[in-house]
Amino acid sequence: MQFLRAYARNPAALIGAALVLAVLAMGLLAPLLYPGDPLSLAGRPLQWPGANPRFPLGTDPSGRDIAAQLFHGARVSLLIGFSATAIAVVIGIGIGALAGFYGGIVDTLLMRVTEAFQTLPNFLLLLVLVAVFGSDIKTVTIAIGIVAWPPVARLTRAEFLSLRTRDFVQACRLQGLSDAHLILREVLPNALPPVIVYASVVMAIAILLESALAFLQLSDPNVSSWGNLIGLGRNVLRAEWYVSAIPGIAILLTILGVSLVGQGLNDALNPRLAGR
Amino acid sequence: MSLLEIRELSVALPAGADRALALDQVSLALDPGEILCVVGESGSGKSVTASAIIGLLAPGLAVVSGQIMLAGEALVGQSPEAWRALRGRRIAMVFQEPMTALNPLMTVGAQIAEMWRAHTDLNSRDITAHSLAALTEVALPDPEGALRAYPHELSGGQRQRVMIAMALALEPEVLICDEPTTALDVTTQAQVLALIRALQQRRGTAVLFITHDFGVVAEIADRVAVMQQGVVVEQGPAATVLSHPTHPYTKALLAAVPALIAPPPRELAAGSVLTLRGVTKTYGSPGMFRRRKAVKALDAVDLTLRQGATLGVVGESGSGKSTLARCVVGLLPVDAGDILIAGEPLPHGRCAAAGLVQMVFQDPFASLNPRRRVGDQVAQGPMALGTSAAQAMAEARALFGLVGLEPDAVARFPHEFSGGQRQRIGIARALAMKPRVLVADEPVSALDVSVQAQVLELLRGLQARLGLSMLFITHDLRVAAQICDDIAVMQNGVVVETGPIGEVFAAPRHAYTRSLLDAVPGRALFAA
Amino acid sequence: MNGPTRREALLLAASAIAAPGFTAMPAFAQETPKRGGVMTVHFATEQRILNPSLQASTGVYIVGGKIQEPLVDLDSAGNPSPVLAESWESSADGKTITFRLRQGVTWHDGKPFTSADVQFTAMEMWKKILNYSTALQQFLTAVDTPDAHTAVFRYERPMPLGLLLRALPDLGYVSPKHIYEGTDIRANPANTAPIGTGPFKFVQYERGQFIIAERNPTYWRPNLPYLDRIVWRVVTDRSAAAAQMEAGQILFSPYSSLTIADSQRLGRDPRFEVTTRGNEGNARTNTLEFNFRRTELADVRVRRAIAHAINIPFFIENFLGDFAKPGTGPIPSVSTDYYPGADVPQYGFDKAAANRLLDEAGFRRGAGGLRFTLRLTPAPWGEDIALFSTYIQQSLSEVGIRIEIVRLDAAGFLRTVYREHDFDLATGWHQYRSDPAVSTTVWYRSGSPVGAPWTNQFGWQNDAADKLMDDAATEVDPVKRRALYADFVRLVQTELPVWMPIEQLFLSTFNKKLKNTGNNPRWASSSWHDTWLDS
Amino acid sequence: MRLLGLAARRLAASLPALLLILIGLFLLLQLAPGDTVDALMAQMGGGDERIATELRVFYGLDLSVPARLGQYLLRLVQLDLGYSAIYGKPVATVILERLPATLLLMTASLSFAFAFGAVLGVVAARRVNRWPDTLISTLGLIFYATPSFWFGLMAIVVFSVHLQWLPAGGFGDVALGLTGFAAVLDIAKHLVLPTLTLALIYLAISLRIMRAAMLEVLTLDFVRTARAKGLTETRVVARHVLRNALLPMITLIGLQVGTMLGGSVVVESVFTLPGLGRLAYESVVQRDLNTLLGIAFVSALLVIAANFIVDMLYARLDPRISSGG
Repeated sequence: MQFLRAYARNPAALIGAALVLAVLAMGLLAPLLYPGDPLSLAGRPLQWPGANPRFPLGTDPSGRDIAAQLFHGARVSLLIGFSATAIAVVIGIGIGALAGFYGGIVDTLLMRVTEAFQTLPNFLLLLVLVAVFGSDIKTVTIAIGIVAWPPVARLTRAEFLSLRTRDFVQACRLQGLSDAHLILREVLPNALPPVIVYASVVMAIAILLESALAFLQLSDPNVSSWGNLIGLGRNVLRAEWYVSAIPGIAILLTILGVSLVGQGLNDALNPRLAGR
Repeated sequence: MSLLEIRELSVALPAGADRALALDQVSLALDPGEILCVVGESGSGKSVTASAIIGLLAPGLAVVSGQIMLAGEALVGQSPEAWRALRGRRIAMVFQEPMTALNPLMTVGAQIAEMWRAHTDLNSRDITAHSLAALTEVALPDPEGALRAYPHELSGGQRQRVMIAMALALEPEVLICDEPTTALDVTTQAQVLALIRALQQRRGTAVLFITHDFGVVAEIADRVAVMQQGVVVEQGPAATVLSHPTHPYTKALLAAVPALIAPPPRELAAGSVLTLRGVTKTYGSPGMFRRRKAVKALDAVDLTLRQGATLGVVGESGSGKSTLARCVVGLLPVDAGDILIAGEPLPHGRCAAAGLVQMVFQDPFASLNPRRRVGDQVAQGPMALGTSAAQAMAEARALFGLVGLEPDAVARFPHEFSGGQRQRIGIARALAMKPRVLVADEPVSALDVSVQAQVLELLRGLQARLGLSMLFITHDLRVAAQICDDIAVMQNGVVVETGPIGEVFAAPRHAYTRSLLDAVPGRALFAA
Repeated sequence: MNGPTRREALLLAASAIAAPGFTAMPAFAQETPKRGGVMTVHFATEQRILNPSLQASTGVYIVGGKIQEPLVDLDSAGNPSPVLAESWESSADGKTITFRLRQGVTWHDGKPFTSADVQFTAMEMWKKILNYSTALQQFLTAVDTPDAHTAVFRYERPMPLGLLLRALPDLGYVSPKHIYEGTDIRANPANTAPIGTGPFKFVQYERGQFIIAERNPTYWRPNLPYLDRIVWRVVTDRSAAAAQMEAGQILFSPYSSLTIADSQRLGRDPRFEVTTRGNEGNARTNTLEFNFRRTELADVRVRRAIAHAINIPFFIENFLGDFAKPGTGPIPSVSTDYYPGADVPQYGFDKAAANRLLDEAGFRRGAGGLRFTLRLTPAPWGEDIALFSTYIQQSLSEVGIRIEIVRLDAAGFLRTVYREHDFDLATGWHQYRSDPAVSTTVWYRSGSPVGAPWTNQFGWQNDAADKLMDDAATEVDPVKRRALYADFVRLVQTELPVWMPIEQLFLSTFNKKLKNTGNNPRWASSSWHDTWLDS
Repeated sequence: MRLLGLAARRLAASLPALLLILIGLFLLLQLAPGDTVDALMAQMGGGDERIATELRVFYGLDLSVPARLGQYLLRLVQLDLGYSAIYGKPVATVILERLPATLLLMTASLSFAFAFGAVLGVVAARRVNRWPDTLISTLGLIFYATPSFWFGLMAIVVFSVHLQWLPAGGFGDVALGLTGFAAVLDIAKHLVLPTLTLALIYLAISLRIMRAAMLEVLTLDFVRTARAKGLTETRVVARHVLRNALLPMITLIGLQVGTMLGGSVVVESVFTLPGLGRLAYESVVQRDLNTLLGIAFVSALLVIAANFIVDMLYARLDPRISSGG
């Protein structure tokens, strides 16, 4: 409750929440407002927004309704964002927690792996993963999760490193509690807030990575993702720039919303830093 | 007319704070050549007073009424630029934390030189000469080296001397010292206090000295102002206030200051419960890439804790006393030597060890998990050993009663408790395991003096009732005198003197013990 | 995406002969050519090498074709014209073909061009390394060099002179023996810094950026070329290339390298000419390939239903524009010698028929109106293929077939479709190369080795069709041969193992400042010795 | 000498990660559908089976996976990155050709992002919670949320198509045959949009970090000391706050060199720059294993080098590090 109140005091955070909710609503309303396949042929290709009342946002080079794709694309972007973030956060917390809690050789080994992942540019790894395992939506999501976890692991590890020697953890050790209890009940809940805040960054990155892949025509062509639309629009950029511009703005607003929510969470979770 | 006069100054706290005013109609006067001690517990508004005088109130705080007069000149309402010209030149300040009060990226010389650069037109050579003179005056061992040094290359006491040199560089009329010795070891504190006193007398500076420690007040103050909750409750000449306090709060505070004389020895059963033999612990083993200097934190320590007794371990920071505590409870492995509890080494299994030794930690805010109910945190230990949840919780409630808390408080979260209450919960948590030995690592150092007294009272009572054997770590000889039967004095990882506390305090054999005892501030006043 | 024209590869110029569709070559107003200037060319598909005696693809010819020369090229009427060979003759048995070589030609490094170069290139490159040529020259046993200017090709089996002359404009580029002899030919540095006899000398290749060639002052055609320099700008992004065309940074973009939208837009701009002129030798059809290993697709009714479900004229009108037309079968209409006319089974847009056929085949609509799901693997080259695959997806969903598009890159596509057969539908291009026997019947002939790209890997086998193809390949009477191919087309249009519903020529986009362009059927690949720039 | 030792130590510490990357990528790409010869066949426009088989022998693809991996690592120890199948040249040459564009782009973007991020961050922190701060912070958030490729496309639409101020792509106008200063100017003109595009997100990040660091440092005790000395606010910020606040910024640079190379894949693709990022993308598509591994190797070296420079900078700025190490 107190947390919610702290959150609600922050106008930027509320705007962020509103944006995310709006995108969520778009995704939920998509099947109602635009029943049927958003990828189906709707009309003549490349009709400008407003030129045809049936297509308020125009049609793309394949004659599909951009508005329908925009609404359905909201689901795809959020789905990819949430799932990839979940994957990255689970992997990252797992590895970071083990490395940070146990230290020593476990830490060294896990951090070497993390370093390897961080040294290789993540987009490059993503390209390889998609080239190898194909570009259907599940693969892409998992691949994004796989390339996005290292910062989560580092963050979790740093939190664990500082928390594991805290007095309350030591006290639990002295009480005879198991490592599992220490990790899951004592350290993790206290390590989570910054990780949750960072999850919003991961989500933004996940959405951006998917759209960049789609832009290079490497994402799943069977779903109406915003990135796919931007990529399609690239061929007609000079004259029909709206095909790329519209979904780009949608991505921008979504990530803006996610970032603002993340910042709001951060401020609400760390009142000391509020206003920063 | 006084040099510095604070007239009915009120400072508002931001909305949502626990009270409306940080300072409520505070009036103080400071004459040239005088040391005024403002004393109070945390939250009394003494630091806000200091900030207000120098015009650096924290964001959110604002003067709502009253005036500050410096030599007849009204300060409240001055332009920021006028305030700035005043600071450092006419009013200077020394802060509490020597570790963080200096810019880590600038040399000491450059930081001192800024005083002249900001306020005078002197050229670089003159500034260097002045800086050197200032550092020489505060008796730094190698003033020329210190000029070129970075803050991290100096010790805490040395840094505080640098701060004093810097504050006094332009011979200000008023020097404000905000708890300047609180972060220092007791012997260093004595030296710094002496230095301030000496400089102040030599120059006739007016000093406003903020402190929570009546010992320090007794050492240094000409006059005393006692603050409580933003209000000055009593002020007057030091001798009068300290010996004949009129306000009940002052009386209570003074009464809470522990005496340095140990009570008469108690009758104790024979036999020891904890024995340390040749315990050695070295930090910083050379790594593969990074060679660190190895530090011997414990060097062949031999100690014995008698059954039912309290063994105090005292020493300054870096003496190894906290390492000792962590080694005894098994949180740190030892490099050599034996730690025997009831004649046996501590078992490796965490559960088996849990019933033998428990610990009470220093920081009441760090020692409880902020995200779990306190009752669970107390009960989880016995549950891990196999006690049923219901019974463990019943025991926890009983323990809460025992340590002076409401049994129903088990369902609350740590942030709902004050520091002293949390420390009680920490004690309850330790007692829940029914340990043979209780290790208390500075259990009262983070508490205000009145709360400190209550917790010490609790520990004494529990010991009497439960027959606890306690290893009590502290840097404060007064506290040790209140609770310990035996005492071990540590210096640089070595136990230099042990014995019954009465004997050690009455007739210290080791020079270090003597210097520690001599450095306790206000010794003369609070001896009785 | 990577180059759209990666695979829009081969321009076997011979096609021009068999495809007299271009004969109405526009007559140019005779202007006086001007000397000088820099011609900038869009280079969309960077190649591993630039030497056309080692690799037969448009990406090589567009550069290497100006630096090295073939024995024979095509004139504006599409007939063989002498280049390094001045004349040729065949023995009566067809097993010996003699070329008289041009005299006084020198390589760019100053060494003379002789028959030894022809011998070396033919035996070491054409026969062993050059793709498509290895098959053409597999019965070449030796090249004799009685003198420095005579090369005698000796074949184990008869080699029709006409076929060789049709092939040599693309597969007859000569490389300097003194550079390659005794080296690892595939790794020779001259592969990316070619040395030839052509009108332009190689200067510099900055990979990913540009290639520069400059006028060869000692070119054997007197006073030619007109241009001082050619700069190929590597622009993989098609929109960027269009922008550079508009900014005048590129004067010529070959082989449909611009986006369809940009091509149409530039076509309306008076500064530019967007045309199929000069690409007459280069027809292709869009394919829809069925994998017979899927039981549904093994049923001819399903294949016909799929063809009925896709509205080709609508697709062409709305997505491809003016430069494509409905195809009628594997032999495109430009191949007048073999084109059987539209009088073969066709599958016009008829949704009802499609539904009826699918119902008859036993694939009734299930939940959600769905009959079954197929994976469609589009080739990753060509914007039209991507659009077509989307259109197929859209169209088939109307008749209850859900399409999942499987996006693969070039290597993945070839491997997955032609080696692993892990696809249901595939769509790409079929390149028609002058004669159905060259690269068309392989799409239908059973028994092709697994892994051979653009061959029948669909699991379709029809003895009658195999016999028709084999007979036609050896039939010497043109009339009978034409009839055999007509039968063949009728049969495969009935059985429909591969559907080839769209016919296209490549597009060239010229800045009109360029003169003497598109004046032969393989112009983009040719030497540009008479091209000039109007300032 | 000490510098060299430090560099060697950094390199040694990064070796396991590097080895992991190379082996991991090598094995990963074995699972990819199709090999480099398939890609070559597609590029050539076809050819028969015999050619394919010969090419596979030529590129050593007929050997077993462990044998090829062993060979690769053995060559790598001798600092030989191998031969690129698609480009027909040694990988080292191919990479060296592409490196300048990427290095230039990355350096320009990083400097731009760092410099402007720092300035904007300082301004925002000095006017915290007032309109300049709100404006800068909002801009930062929007920059952060903008997909770089989309920004690049829109920049092309505005600045190249409509205003025609800047070229839409490429790395210099070769046809003009410029030399000397004109050529430098030409390249600079071509790099403006790509630099802005790539820098956008890093600008947002660094301004955010700088602002937060400034605010953090402003609360520290020594700043209060400085103020108590009567220093002007400008001097407090310039002499005391800024330098301390720069420390996290410098750490940031080290962290971002790696991701920047990934970002340059997209930006180089949008602006058709002949850089390492696009080379990486092409080598994945073309299954050019040697080139891809070479790029991974070089990018790892870049990251190591960047971190080394960061260490040096840090040591220069923070006396605690140099005396502690």
